[in-house]
Amino acid sequence: MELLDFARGTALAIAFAVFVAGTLWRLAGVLLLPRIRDFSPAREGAPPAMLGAVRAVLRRMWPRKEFVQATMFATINSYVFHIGLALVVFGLAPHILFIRNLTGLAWPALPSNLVFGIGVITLAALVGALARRLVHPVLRLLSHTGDYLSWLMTVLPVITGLLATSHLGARYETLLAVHILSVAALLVWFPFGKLMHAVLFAFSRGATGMRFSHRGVNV
Amino acid sequence: MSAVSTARPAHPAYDQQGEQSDETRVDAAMRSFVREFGVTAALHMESCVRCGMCAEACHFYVATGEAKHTPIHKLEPFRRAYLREAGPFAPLVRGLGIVKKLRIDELQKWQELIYDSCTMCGRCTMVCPMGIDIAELVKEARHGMFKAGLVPDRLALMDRAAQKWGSPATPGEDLPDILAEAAKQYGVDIPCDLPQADILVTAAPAELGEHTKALASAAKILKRLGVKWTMHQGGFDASNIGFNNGDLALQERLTRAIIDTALKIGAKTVLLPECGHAYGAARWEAAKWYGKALPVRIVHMTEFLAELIESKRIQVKNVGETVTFHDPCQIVRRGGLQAAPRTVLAALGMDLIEMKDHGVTGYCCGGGGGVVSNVRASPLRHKVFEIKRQQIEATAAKHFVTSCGQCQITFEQGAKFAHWERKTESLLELVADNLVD
Amino acid sequence: MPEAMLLGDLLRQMGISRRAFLKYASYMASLMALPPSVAGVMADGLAKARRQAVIWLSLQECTGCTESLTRSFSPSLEDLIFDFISLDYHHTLQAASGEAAEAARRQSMRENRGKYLVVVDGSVPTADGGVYSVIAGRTNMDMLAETVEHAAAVIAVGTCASFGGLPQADPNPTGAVAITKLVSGKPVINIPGCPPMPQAMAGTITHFLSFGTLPELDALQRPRAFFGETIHDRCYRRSFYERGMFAKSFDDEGARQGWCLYELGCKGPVTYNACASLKWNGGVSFPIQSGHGCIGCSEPRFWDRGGLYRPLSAGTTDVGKVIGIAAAAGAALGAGAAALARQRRASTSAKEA
Amino acid sequence: MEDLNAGPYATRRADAGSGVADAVVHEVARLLRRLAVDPDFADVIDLRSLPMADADRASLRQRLGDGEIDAALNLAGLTRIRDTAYSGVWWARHADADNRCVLEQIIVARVPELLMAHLADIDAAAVRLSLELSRAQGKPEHA
Repeated sequence: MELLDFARGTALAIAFAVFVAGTLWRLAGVLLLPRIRDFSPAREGAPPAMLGAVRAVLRRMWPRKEFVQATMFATINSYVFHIGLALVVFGLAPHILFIRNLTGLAWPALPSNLVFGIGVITLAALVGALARRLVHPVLRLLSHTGDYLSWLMTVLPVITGLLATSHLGARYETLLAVHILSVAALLVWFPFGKLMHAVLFAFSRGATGMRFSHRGVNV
Repeated sequence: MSAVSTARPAHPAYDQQGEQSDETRVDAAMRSFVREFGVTAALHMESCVRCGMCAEACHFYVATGEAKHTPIHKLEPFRRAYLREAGPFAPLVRGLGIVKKLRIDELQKWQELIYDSCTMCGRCTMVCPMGIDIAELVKEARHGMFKAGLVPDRLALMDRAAQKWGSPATPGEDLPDILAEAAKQYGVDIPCDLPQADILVTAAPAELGEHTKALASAAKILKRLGVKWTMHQGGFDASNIGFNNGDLALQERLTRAIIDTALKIGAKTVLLPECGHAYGAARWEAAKWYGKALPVRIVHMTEFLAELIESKRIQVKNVGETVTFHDPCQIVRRGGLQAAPRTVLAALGMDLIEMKDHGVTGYCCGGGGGVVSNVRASPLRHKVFEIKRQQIEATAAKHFVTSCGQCQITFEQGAKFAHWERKTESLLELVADNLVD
Repeated sequence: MPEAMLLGDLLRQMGISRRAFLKYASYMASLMALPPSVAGVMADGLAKARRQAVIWLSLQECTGCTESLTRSFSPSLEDLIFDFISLDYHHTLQAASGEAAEAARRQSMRENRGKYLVVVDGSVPTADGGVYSVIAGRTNMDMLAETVEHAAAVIAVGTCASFGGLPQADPNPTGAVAITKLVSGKPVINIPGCPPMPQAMAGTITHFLSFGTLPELDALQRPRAFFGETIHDRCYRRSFYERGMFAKSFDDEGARQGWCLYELGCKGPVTYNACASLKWNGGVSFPIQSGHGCIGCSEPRFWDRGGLYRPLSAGTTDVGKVIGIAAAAGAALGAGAAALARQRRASTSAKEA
Repeated sequence: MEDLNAGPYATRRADAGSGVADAVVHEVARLLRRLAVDPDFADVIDLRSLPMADADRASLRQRLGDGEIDAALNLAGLTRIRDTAYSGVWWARHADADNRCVLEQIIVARVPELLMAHLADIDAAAVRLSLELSRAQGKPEHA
């Protein structure tokens, strides 16, 4: 029981502190770098920069039709586990309670068994993603320890969560504690690895969106 | 294949200039790569999730299947340089040695990836789910490579020539003679060095060599307009080799030459020739050197022709036959002029059959960004050219037109190598040859 | 004093036949999930045992444990336990008081040296030399030490004695500690619960009397027969938990339908006790059945686990404050890093110019 | 006659029987066959630990039926032992002083142990009776 108390208490507090501090540190550290202005005249009829940015953020949610075929597996599989993770995290009743306790917001939950099913699919997709990263020559060349650690930090909460829900493998308080600790590990690692793309993706796409809407290109 | 300039153990081909020590080269590369690191470049360096999708868009990977051509991989050493020099955790990463320092052998090995197998065409930028503008980062990586004196010899040679003459192949002094000869050959007046004019016309290096017909075509159209224009020894080569090589000093000097000349002669417009990187260097980056909006309008030949036709200031005959168009990357994908050439071709009454991949996601000709000039990269370029050749063949169009001199050279060389009977026509010359009298 | 009579003979004089022993033993065996055939052996063991001297120390406690066991409002089968033991010392139940009570305690300890059972309820205050709970001028710590010295075994009854309970709740002014913290070299059985289940107390003592051994204990020295499974494992509302049907308030539609009380802070999943199977007040009900979540009273520090109505999946610290400070620190570090990068940038350009 | 079917731990859900009754009857049949070949055989099925819904208990009770004996034992609360329609199979319901059922058993034996007088009780009774006789006839007691 001590482990569960530690997990629900100190561990989460430290994890949130590191998560928030790290994320803002990295975000501020990037956004406060010098902003190189573009003095060239914009393309005639080009939308305002911010609109160009927002459009790019939304448009780049799905690959352009020319690339759908070539990136089919990566796109579909990634969306399976991204949407899966979202449904599990925001759909399971205990998770909603965790969020309510943190923020005061709450909403109706999905049936727990359904969420369990989604969790299993998410786990499968994540394993699929790792398999591809280990097999595909391009991904093997690109990947470094950070990528595999980010994968591990994402998959552990899913595994421990499924085990905790099915009360398998140990006493429940241990399973729940391990699950919470794995989430704490995810939060601590988040700002320092590529999980940060969950925050940076909008700024990154936006910057390119601005650069090219200035030139009259729908990037 | 160019011989390796200095004695090196059996290493993949790379060239080296200057007598800097390895450490100073690495330091120069790292610092100058990071020197003008803005928010956008930093955001892009921070956002890669190593998903590998950019490879699927890159013609070098698609043609060869080799993983090393993955666009984001071309930035690997520079990613480390960024993390150590400008990243938010730079002090930590440097202090704890989490990210290893750049090594000279890595930079040498990467020269081939940065120069030979990347045309900075930006097709990878169109697929990256994180919206990373990889082409721009490669250009900034070239700044570092240039400072480190690690540029392919052929490009370094052209760089030195441009520093001396203002153009890689033609000294400024020869401009009047070249123009005079072209004028005589094509029977059209090409003014040079007028003290005052409304439009300063600039050229691409090839147009000052064998392709002088382009100058004549431009002259014919401008004569029809009856505007006051001139070319000028002070600033005549717009293709800006510095932009391709990563030589920022030269890029600035060449750009200033053109803009200052325009201002000197009171020109309101600078007309860029049919050239891709000229558009990148002048249209989007000229103002950077002045730190404010420029009082002169910079327009590319393609959009100029479209404007003339739409405003009915020139009329063209109805050619009628089928045509397919190659979208030069810097003009369409990264320049935003997809509609202009199509307006012109429509006005010419030509039946446009688009290639499988066209417009902003069209494949690159494979020779841009200095690759066609970099002779050492020819074998790779020829292999990559096959993609474009097959797409053009598939349209079975009678005409094949594009609006960039570098692309034209690449297509001509590619056709020769592949024994392919396909003439590449210039949009400018097509218009000039079909002006209604 | 003549050799003490065997329980069987002693109780028969009071009109309790061996059949009653058998009924009691069958009931206890069933409670402790022992095979029915054990009842006979248990009954004979009880009959042959001598009346077990029990000294009940009530330290820093609320008498809830005694209330639960004696259950004065309705006699039950467990009450037979009082016929099997000789309760030589108990503040609330014994007639004697003052010096007479203490004399009775010391006499029983002398006579039954090495054989008597010490049952303790309430935690032991240790702050300021244990002055916060004193009996007959002696601190609980002294009395406990003296009493357990020659005891056969110690049974800590209730969460206070087992784990420190309410007195130990933060800030624990009296420095309350559990019995196991003070007693060593002596078998100690914890029967937590606030109050503990009467069947658990009676069952454990019966097991000790009839078999002469301690029942199987878990890591927290609790009899597995009663603390082997969680409330959640035996809860009749479990199917609603599986389907994710939770009551949102204590009298909404869900609550009336008897849905799971997870959202209202039920600690059933992490609490080991027999409430859901043996139920309270003679099998009438148990907290969840009467509509309130389990508060985890048989687990250590259940008072300090972040509120009884805070769901199990919610964090227990006030993260708001932490996030505020972290955000400021992060932003500052970021700004610092950016400034450092600008400065390095500037020095590069200066070097090149 | 209080309702024998009000088991001690009746669960609230009254959904249909869960099939436990069949299982128990099979077990009883097996034990009864054992008893048939071995008169000293005796075994007990504790119904409290089985997940029995009310419906299961009722159907079990109804299937075993009632026999000739209906014994009431006052042992710290009422215990009712009835034999069922199948001799050798007995149904025992133990209640406490408030008549709350604390234990229910199915006993398969020639006679439940509880009904048999215990040897120790018998010895004590014999001693007591002889004492009573001696008192009644005015003779001095002899050990």
